[in-house]
Amino acid sequence: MSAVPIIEVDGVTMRFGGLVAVNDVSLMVDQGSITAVIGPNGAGKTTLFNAITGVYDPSAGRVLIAGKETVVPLDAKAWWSFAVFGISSAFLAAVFLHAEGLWLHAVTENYEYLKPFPWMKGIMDAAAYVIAHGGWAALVGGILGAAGRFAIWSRTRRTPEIVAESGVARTFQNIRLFPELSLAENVMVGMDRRMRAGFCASLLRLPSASLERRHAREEAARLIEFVGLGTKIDALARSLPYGHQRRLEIARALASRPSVVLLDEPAAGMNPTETVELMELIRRIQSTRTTVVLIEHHMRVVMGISEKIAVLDHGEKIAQGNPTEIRNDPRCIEAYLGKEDLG
Amino acid sequence: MTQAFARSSKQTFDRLSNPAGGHSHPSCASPRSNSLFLHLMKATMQRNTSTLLTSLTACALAIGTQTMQAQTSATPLPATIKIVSSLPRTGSANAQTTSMVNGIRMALTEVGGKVHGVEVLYEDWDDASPQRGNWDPAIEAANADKGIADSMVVAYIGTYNSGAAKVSMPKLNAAGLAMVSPGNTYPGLTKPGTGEANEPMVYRPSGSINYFRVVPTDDVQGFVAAEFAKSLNATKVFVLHDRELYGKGIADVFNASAKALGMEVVAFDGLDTKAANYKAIATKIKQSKAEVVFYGGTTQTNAAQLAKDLLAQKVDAKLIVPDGCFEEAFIKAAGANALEGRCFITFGGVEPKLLGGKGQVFYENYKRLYGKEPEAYAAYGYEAAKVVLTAMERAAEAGSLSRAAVLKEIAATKDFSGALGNWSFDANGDTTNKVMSVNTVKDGKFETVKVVGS
Amino acid sequence: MFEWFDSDVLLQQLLLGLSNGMIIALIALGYTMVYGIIELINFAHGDLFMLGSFLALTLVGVAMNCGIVDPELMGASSHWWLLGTLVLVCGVFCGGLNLCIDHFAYKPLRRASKLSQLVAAIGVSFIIVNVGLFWGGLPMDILGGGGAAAAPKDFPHLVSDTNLLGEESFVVMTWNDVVIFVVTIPLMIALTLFVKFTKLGMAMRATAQHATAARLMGVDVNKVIAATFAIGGFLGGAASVLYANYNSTVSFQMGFRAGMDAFTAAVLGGIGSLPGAMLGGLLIGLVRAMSDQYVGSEWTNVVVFSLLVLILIFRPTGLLGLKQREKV
Amino acid sequence: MSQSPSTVHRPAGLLSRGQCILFGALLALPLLELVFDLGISAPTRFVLGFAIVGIGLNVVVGFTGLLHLGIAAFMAIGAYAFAILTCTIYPFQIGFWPGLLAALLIGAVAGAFLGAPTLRLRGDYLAIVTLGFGEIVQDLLKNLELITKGTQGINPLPTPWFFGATFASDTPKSWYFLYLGILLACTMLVRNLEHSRIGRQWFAVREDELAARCMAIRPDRVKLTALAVGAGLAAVGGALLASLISSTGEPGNYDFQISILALCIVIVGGIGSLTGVIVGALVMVGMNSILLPMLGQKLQQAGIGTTTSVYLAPDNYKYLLFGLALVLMMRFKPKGIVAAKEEDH
Repeated sequence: MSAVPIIEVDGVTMRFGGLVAVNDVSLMVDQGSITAVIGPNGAGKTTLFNAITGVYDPSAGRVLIAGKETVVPLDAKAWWSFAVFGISSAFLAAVFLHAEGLWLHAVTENYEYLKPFPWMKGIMDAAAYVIAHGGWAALVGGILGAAGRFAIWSRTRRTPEIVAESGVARTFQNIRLFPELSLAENVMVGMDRRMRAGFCASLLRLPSASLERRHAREEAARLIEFVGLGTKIDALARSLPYGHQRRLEIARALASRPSVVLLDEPAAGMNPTETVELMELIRRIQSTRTTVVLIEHHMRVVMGISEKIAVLDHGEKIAQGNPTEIRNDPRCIEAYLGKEDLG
Repeated sequence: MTQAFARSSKQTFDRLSNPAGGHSHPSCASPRSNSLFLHLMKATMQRNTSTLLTSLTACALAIGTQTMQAQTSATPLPATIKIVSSLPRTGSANAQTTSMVNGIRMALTEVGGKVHGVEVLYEDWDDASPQRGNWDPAIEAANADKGIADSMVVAYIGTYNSGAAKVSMPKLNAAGLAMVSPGNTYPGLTKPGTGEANEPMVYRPSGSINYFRVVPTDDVQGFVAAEFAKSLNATKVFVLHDRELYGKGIADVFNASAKALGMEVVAFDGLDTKAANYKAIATKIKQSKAEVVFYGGTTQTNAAQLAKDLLAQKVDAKLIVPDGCFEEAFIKAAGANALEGRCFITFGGVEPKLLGGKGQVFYENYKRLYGKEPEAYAAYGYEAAKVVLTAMERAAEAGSLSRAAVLKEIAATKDFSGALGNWSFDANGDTTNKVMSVNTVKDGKFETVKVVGS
Repeated sequence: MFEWFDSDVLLQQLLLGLSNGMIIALIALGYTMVYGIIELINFAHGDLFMLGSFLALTLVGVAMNCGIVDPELMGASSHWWLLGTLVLVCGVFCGGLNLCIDHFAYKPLRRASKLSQLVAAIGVSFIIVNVGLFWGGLPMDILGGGGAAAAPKDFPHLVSDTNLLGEESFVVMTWNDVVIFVVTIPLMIALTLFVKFTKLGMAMRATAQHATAARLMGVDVNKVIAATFAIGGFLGGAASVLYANYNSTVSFQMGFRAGMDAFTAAVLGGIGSLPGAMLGGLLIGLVRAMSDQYVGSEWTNVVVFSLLVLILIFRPTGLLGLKQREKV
Repeated sequence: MSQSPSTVHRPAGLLSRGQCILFGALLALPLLELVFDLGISAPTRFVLGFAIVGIGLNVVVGFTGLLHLGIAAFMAIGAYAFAILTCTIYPFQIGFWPGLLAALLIGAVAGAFLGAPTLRLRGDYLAIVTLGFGEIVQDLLKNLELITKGTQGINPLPTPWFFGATFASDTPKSWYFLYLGILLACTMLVRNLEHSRIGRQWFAVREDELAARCMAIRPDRVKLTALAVGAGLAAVGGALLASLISSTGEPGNYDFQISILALCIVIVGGIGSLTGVIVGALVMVGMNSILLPMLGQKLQQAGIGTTTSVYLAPDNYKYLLFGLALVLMMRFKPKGIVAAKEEDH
């Protein structure tokens, strides 16, 4: 077991207006473990998941994935993107605001009807004209462009796609499949992170793209079978019954070969047989060296498979420990467990 | 069948025995007949009047076998031919084009729907689409193609919008189909040196001229407007246009003419023709202290709104607008108040009720037939159709109603005495008629202030 | 020639901007309300507004023909009661019509995709435009019609157009301007109060937040939607009378631009937000006037939309729109 | 490799069955004309041009779920780029095919550029911004008069050349086949994208943007690709239509109504379905430039509609018919004539 926890939640707070949904929660998830987050409804579990996966930006605190903060750093690359946007909008502003003069000097004055156009001279004249006249426009356009890019950048420093890129996959409490896509396609979307086919290869259906697609499809079929959905991989996702949709979502999450997968109430709406199957599935996931974090109300699942449990109540973490510790923690019993039979 | 055959043969012999020869004569104008054979026969008769014997032979053969007959007559006149018009019938120009179509129908009715005994069909095509509410280049192009493909069509009356003409002109030119426009005033369509470097040759891929117009062009009109502004003792003029081919073109001419005449053009602005009002612009005009505002635009491009907003913002400047506003709709849209004594409308011609001679007859007939005053362009629709029909008559007399023959005769139109006066087509296909009038509104009606160039 | 700063001109343009903006805001409310409830961009709203103006025109024509008002006095004296009646009648007419349109065209599509509803709205807009064309062809003797069905029509001044600031003043302000504020501001206040405090208003807000939840809480969502269409239509109808009176023009094609301006205003202010629509309307009116004066009218559209894009880059949900947090 | 049942690997064909039938029918149309004098292959060329625009818009609206209301702007950009680069009054004169390629590229770049600021906007904000672009582009084309000739329109535009075929206004069939070929190529290429990783990303963003983002899909990049492809195809369509009438027409011709027409093509045909788009173009543009004119002509020949009353002229019912058709279509076939999944594979 590695020393660095795969997920480290460090003092995260989520505020919505006046409501504090998550208050100064810290949590460590060890690599390869199964961790459960439990708590009564409205305790802030899903909000914590959202904070971890970048759907929400924490109002305070940090989330480290494998020891690293998953935000776009203000590094050379960021400055480069401001510069590129600034310069290109400066250029566009200069060209567009002086379009007519530019055209007159570079094109009209160099062209005689039905004679060939002196391309080099035209381009040189155009450049000279833009440099001579475009100053102010370029300045304003440049500032606006860079500022606009900065505004967008600062709003999107920590987004789901960036977190997902670092190997975190998740499912959703209220299932969010792609309903009009087939099972295979749903899973293949999950594999997108690992796929390399570019635009041209796709457009022209180059052998590399076809091959990749074929492999992806085979792998999708395997995954769908792995989660126990059989071989009907071309059915539409929306045609599946509820319990199967949950499993398909898990398959989709696994398709990206994540280092950690966050399952938000995977057993919700499942009957006892399905629940047992689910527990089996989660153990199998763990056996592929994938860390699992789950939110669950179903105590049999939680107590049956978790190695560590964190308990949230009213946005605060009130306890943490292994199932036995939690079972015996008086605060947990008071806040939550006392109301339910632990089975 | 036999009966019809017998009757038609009888008529044929009647014709043959008619001392007046082949020229159509009232007494032998046959009733509308659906027999192709009859028409073929008639055509044969008409063509070979001098050689009675040949005709007789042909006729005898024809009585023997119809097929033989068809082979023996070389290029007979067809039974029916078609003229079509392509005007924007859907949308805002509807009132004006309805009036033009009425004019065309009138011209046709006057010749009894026939030239030289050949039945002339007329079809009124729409070059506008409901999405655009205005002329649509795809529909205009499709109309041109349709006209070319239909071998019965010998003349194409249109278009109303100069932009539309730019689309169909090269097509029709390549096909050698004559085109007579009752409404295009953009000079570059015909006059070298007034438009782009490649105009008008670009519209004549075949090298010869197939496009004619019975309406004077904007370069004349813009100048007349500028002269009139000068006569109002204007020193500063404010020029606006609707950023469309027609409006911008005429505003350009006005702009240049006004400068040439020593007036100061304080601004040259394009309007947003869909705007709710022009009060902000009116304020700008008021601030500029211009005495005359020229708006290159039409009723459809909101000229009436401008007139109203000038009044609403208490701007004293006089407004001059071109003939795109010379229609009843303009007065109704602006309200007589906003125009009386404040607005002048130039027009390439004179208003229908002031037309002299045949024009007056046209005016009276139109009112009797349709129960209302003709719009300004009605006379041009009528005149265009008249020119085409007259040319067809001549072509038929000369023995052929082919497109080339009709085109040749239209081009040869000289000293044509029609509703618009006495005029000819010049070498570019433009009318020599340069009569221009400046009108104002009085008691809710147009009133001519000045006529130039007659 | 054009002094860059001329207080008279500036004042005049501000006034024009506000007057135009108020009308736009009133129409924008109709867009924003419908959008807030069922997320439909009601393309037909602008054209519905156009029909309202035609009704106003016809009623004025009837009033003139029946001798209720003297045509000679149009523009010279004010006919407050006529204007008031028209605002009410046209408002009710447009509200009722909007209700019918919703019932026949949109309601069957509630469960279909948003895009099918949008196309239905486009279709309705075409139908209304055609109805407007035919309405323009009615024999309204005084007001023009018949063959010139397609031409814009002159709408007589219902209130006096003498300059309230004195005949010598550069700045022109007439009862036409005043009447816009007199009608619009109370309507907006009433709407705000209605939505805030009445039961139906609360049901509307609840439906806008979450239709299914509202339904589960016993809100009759269909009734709420119908009410929204009716109120939006009423405001459009009221705006149509003000518009016709202010611009003194009615045309079957005027719905497009009015609708587009209003839609832009609604988005600028934050679609779904009532104060946003009002603010957006005023802003668009002002920007248009200023751009006409200082930039050039051919660039006005470019200025307005560039501003819109700029604002949306920095505030993606419009000026007063709430930051949308997706429920996960 | 052991091939298990066909379910594991089933590559999409170059064309779906529906597309094969459709293109077969389109190919047969001019042949039919040899027998019956329909005169419809000439106006059908416009249908083909609009179908390409529709396919482009379908990528944006149908595949990626972005409500785009300004596609006409990109037709205009395509037409004007093509015109400026090929017309003889301009110095460049690069010829038909290079011009078409340039129109594609310029359109795509413009689509990406104009799309960039809108990527973070929610669906309906995007709608108004694209609508705004539609208006701005028209205004720019009108106002930058030195470059675009303002309202003059640019003409003449070169006719296509294709291995000795003649393209004149009286040979509509060669145009027809060429445009059909280009449409076929566009359909196949877009179909390739549809069934590739790129297409899957589009669909994922359309179906659920947040879920897609949680699967490491970058929606900005995906949307930008879709906008560029859509704009590029619209530009090609615009250039082809311009070449067909040998003129760009006035900038005002590329207005909101055209964007709406394109949108109706996509939605009426069947959103998200390439077959549907082509059918939609046949229906919508066909109604516009074939059916309604033909109907008007027939009515005239029957002697109806010659009166001066506004209510009796058939032309005045066009808006009504068009609108009613849209409303009824949505009422009874809200997913369009060809629903997307019916034609898959």
